[in-house]
Amino acid sequence: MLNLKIVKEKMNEFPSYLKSWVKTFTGSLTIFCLLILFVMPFLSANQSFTHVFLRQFSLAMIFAIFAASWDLLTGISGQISFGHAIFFGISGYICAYLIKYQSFPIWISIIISTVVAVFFGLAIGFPLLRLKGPYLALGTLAMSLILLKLFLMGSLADWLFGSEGISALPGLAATPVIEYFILFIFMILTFVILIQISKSKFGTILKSIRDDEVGSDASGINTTKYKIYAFMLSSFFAGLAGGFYALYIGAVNPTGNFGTVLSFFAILMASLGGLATISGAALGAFFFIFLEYALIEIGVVEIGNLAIDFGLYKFAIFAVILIVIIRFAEHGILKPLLERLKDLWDLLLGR
Amino acid sequence: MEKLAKRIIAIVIIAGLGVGGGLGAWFLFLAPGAGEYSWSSKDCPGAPSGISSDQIIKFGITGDVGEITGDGAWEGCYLAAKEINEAGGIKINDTTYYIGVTREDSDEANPNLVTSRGIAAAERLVYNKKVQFGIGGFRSEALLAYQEVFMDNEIIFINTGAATDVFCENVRSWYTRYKYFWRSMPINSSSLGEQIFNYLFRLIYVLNATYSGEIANVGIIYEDLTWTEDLVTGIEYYFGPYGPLPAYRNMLTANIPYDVTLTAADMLTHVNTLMAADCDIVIPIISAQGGLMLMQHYATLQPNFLVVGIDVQSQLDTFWTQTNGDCIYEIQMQSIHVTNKTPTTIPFWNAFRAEWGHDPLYTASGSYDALNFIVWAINETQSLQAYPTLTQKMETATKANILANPELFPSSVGGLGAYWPTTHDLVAGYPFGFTLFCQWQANATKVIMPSYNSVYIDSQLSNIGTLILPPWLITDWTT
Amino acid sequence: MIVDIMNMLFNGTLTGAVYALIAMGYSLVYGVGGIMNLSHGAYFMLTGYLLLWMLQTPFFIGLEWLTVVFALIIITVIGGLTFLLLVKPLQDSHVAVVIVTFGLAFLLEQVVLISPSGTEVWSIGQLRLFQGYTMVFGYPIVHQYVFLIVMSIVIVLLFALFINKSKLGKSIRAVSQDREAAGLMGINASRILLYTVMISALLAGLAAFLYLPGASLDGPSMGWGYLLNSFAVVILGGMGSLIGSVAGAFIVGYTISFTNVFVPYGPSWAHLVPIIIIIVILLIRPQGLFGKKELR
Amino acid sequence: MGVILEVKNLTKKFGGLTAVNDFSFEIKRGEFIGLIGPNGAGKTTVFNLISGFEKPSSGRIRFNGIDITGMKPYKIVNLGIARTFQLVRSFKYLSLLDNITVSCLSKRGKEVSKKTGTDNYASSILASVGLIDKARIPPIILPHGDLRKLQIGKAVGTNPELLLLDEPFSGLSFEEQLGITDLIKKLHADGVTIFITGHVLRELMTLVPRVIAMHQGKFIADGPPVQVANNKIVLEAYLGRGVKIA
Repeated sequence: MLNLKIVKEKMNEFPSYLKSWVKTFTGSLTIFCLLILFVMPFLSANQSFTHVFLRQFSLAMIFAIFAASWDLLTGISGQISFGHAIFFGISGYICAYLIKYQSFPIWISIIISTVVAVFFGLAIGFPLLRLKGPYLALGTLAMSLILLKLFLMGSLADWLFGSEGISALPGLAATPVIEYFILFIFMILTFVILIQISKSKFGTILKSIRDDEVGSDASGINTTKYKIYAFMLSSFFAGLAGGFYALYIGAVNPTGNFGTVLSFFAILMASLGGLATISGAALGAFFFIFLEYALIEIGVVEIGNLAIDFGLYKFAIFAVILIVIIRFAEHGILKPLLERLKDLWDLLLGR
Repeated sequence: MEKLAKRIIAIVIIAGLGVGGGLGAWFLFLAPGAGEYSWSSKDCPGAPSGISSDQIIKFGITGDVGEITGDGAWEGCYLAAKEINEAGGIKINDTTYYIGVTREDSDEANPNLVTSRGIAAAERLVYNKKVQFGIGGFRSEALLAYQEVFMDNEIIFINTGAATDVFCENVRSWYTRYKYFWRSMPINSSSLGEQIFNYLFRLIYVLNATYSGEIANVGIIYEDLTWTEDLVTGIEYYFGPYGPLPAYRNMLTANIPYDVTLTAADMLTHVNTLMAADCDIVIPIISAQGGLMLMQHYATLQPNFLVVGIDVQSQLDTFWTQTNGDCIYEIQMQSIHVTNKTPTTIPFWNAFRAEWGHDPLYTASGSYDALNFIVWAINETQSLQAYPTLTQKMETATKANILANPELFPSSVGGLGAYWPTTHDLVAGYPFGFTLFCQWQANATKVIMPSYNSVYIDSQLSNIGTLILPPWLITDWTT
Repeated sequence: MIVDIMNMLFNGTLTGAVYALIAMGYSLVYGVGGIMNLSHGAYFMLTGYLLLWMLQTPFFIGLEWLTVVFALIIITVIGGLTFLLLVKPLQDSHVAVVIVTFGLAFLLEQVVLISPSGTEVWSIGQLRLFQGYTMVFGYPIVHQYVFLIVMSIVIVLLFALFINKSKLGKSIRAVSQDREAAGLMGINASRILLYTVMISALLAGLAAFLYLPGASLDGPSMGWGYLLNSFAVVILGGMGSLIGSVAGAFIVGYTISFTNVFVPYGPSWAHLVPIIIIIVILLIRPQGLFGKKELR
Repeated sequence: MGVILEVKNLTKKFGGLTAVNDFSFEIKRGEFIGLIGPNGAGKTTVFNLISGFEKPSSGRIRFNGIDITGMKPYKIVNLGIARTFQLVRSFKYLSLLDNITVSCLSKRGKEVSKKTGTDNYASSILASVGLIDKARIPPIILPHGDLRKLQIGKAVGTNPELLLLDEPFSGLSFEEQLGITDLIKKLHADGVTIFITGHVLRELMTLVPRVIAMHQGKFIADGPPVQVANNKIVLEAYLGRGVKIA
């Protein structure tokens, strides 16, 4: 699948490739965003900034990785998953268990838990991939609910830690700024890898399976094999995000790590940004996290006698925004946004 | 010409976007970053206007906004702060301080818990609002995650809702880190178990004496979650074949753990199972909607058993309307009711009702006590330093010290406040942390049951009523 | 023993009757339009709260039956609006429909949650039409639930009659079999779908009216549990198959009650069983027990 | 000129309906052969059985001496049988080039494309089907005729020895049909064995030297087109029983 020679060639032309990419509109916009993200932690040393605001960025980055992994599986490969929290949660639990009860170092725990998530991807993908479309969606949803309920049971608490899970884990890093940069690097890595995959021949095959599985089969592609690859790759990054999330929180518990709501977070973020774009997942995640942040920040607004507590109504407001966005921008907000911006930019330059 | 116009429009739009984006960025980055939360009189209920931020002792309350337990914690703290501020605040080294209270939504009562929201709430309190003390917490798994933020910053945090033992075990096992953690409500789940056993043993004894040994079987029905585990193990032990009290051995005939997502039809099945197992007393250990369903079917089917146990929803005064009166005859544990658990309990109860228009939930009395306890320690030490000054002062509130000199310690509404110095947990047992057993009786009245001196000394408490058995039960037991 | 068996049978029938009503509409919408309506559970929940709110309003004192009429009308209209405003424009995209209906369900849940009675559990026992119970073989049969079961059977039969005999029913069947062909026959498929979604919402509302007065409002998130078990029912019976969803509902009902009664520690596993059913059925017979065609 | 495909006693039942009934034939390497029969005769089912999209109820299919009965479709493709579908199928959000690229990434496709590079190979195929100027656009906006060409291109991408073309002319205008015919002829000239179905006799008659006729799942005739066209049973099958041919 991977041809070393081609990779070498690509590496050789990398600088020029990069140069031409930077010159494109999306390229320069991406660089601009990355630069902003890079300088962000240096803007203020205020605790309120580093420990509250930056941490929201870190959270958004974790969810960006998670949502991008979902986008690879569903947006690119067309395998609808409603149970992505399986990998997220399993990895978080393994990571927490290894650190807390086996005293493994943090990074080794993350690596092991991610690998375990991949095995789960294999184990769950293998039987479930016979299903198509909404059936697969329900199958994965059911799988995640089974895990959730098993982990929740008080009578199994001796084995699965019960509803209270594992707590008092060390943080990912000593300060939020270091944590921010670790996640920043991993987010960039994830996105570079996932975008490259989606653009590669391998990605083309995955997309062909999404568009027409029978046709792909007729083109001599072993679709099952590629779907399992997609499942494993996706669960790898979901697992990575899950491990980071466990350490970000410092604890794991069934609802918080296996909950259906997390699977839906991934779906919402990825589809807000735009399905099959990968980078849309990042936009969706940041939008999602900061909308909530902003609504809490706005707090109570009094208009005449009417007091609207945006903090309290945040989920209702969020639901409305979600419905409106999906209703009027079915393909997410990233692509249309970029196109409009590009049009404006071209106009500005007089093109 | 047209091109130029378009270009101008584009410039305007991009400028507009830039300004809009800039404003948004300013709002998001700078507003919370540069200007921290500014405390003022509006955060200090009952305080005079125009006090400066330095004069405020800042309390942060975590909990679910718009949900009964979280609102309870807030309401209790608010009332305590208001009373102190209206009384003129507190003086530390001749400076007058007022109590400021603020809350953040940790969303912890959400069935779809998102742990990061609790963390974010705690971080906002600690880093943005710079609170000096924390109060609140209700859902164990959420609190387990976000308590770390307070511990990291060496801020005293008093839990007022989560009963799990693990929190205070932390204090014992890792004192250097968790010494800032305290619990003011409820008593831990092991002690809860102890109290319910004491009461049940006595109740069964009394009933058997009255109805010539009719009580032969008990059943339990509980949420299959971690918090019920110890209680259930206790019940299985005491009423099982190897119990220490021969009279109560082999009484347990039904043992029903259920998944919290049960429906009313499932509950109907369970009630029938309990009836088929010939239970005479059923012990629910329920925090969620199961209690309502249980009592609904109880009212319809009029089964030959009495319900005695834990039903968190039933602690609320609104439970009667919620169940349409179906909760009648249910006996359940609750931390606080209109009785003189301590001299301040009834005044607190009345003040709370006057302020908020409904009865206080256990998180309300717990947070009221928590705030008063901290303020007492501040007053006594004339210091705001969490460790060692305040912590060590608070640790003097031991059982022995309070019993010896009760007047030296702050009054508490939930029972005499005493905190085991090694675990910072509430001392269980009369007259410290103990629970009341209350029965719903006709006309939406909730009556405190005599505990036959098993949990509390009945003669010492006011408003103790009498146990009323359902008529069908009396018929069954007397014939 | 006989009591245990009665317990299992009666509760299984009861659960089955409720799920039959809820799942039938859900399955119908999927079968006719390929729409996976995640707000279906929320309709059920919302009807309950609509009833509660109206019962709490002084205006309706003495007019309790009117609340039912209003609640059913409102929920039917909400169902219709869901289709017209949200589902219809997005029909081509599976994921978009799923997300938008999820968003709606979430919104309804939140709206109920921030309403004054949203955070607590409630009984709407005032609407119970039958009180008391009768002992049969030492087992108490609750009259209200008998009423529910009978009504459920009647509604299912009427519904089957409606689908098979009425003009609208025939159009619905035509659209579900072949949308394009139905279009050629002059049937406005989109209008038929609208009716289907409204009917499904009405069925969910009816289920709520029949079941909740004898049960309880378990909080705004209660719709999800019913939605999930409807999945199990529909997967078991085959998507789009009405007989299948009725049969599936009773199978799920009996499985749950069997686990509740006869399996040690069963009650904590009872709601895992439908999910395990989903997985097993999906793996061995993806078209369901009664479904004919596998939907793409 | 060995036998490339050997079908023996092939039977396929759907429930009570027998779509293909005891069907046997052979195709020699390099042949250009047609399968004719009226609508519903079971032609597409035969193709589905050969290409593995359906499993036969009984009977054997051998390709180059290898038993491929019941093999998975992609494995059959990787042995050298490619097919097109009667209803056009395409990867609708991929560019035409990528549509072809997918085939070029199959096992046999890779063997060829290794030398020239996948992109070059895919472009050359796209050029050969005459769609190179539309390489970057997705197929959703293509006219029907181009979609048929794309189909053939996708099949060719897998570097087949035997190409099964299911109704390649249906729904096309006369000019479009000519284009496709040229394409198929060219492929045949390149040494690909071609097996083609059609329900309109006239289309195939001029194209292929040999046809097999089937009706209601049964084999009825085999031979040069003219001979088959005059076969009484074939005519009856097409025109209905009892019709006299003057």
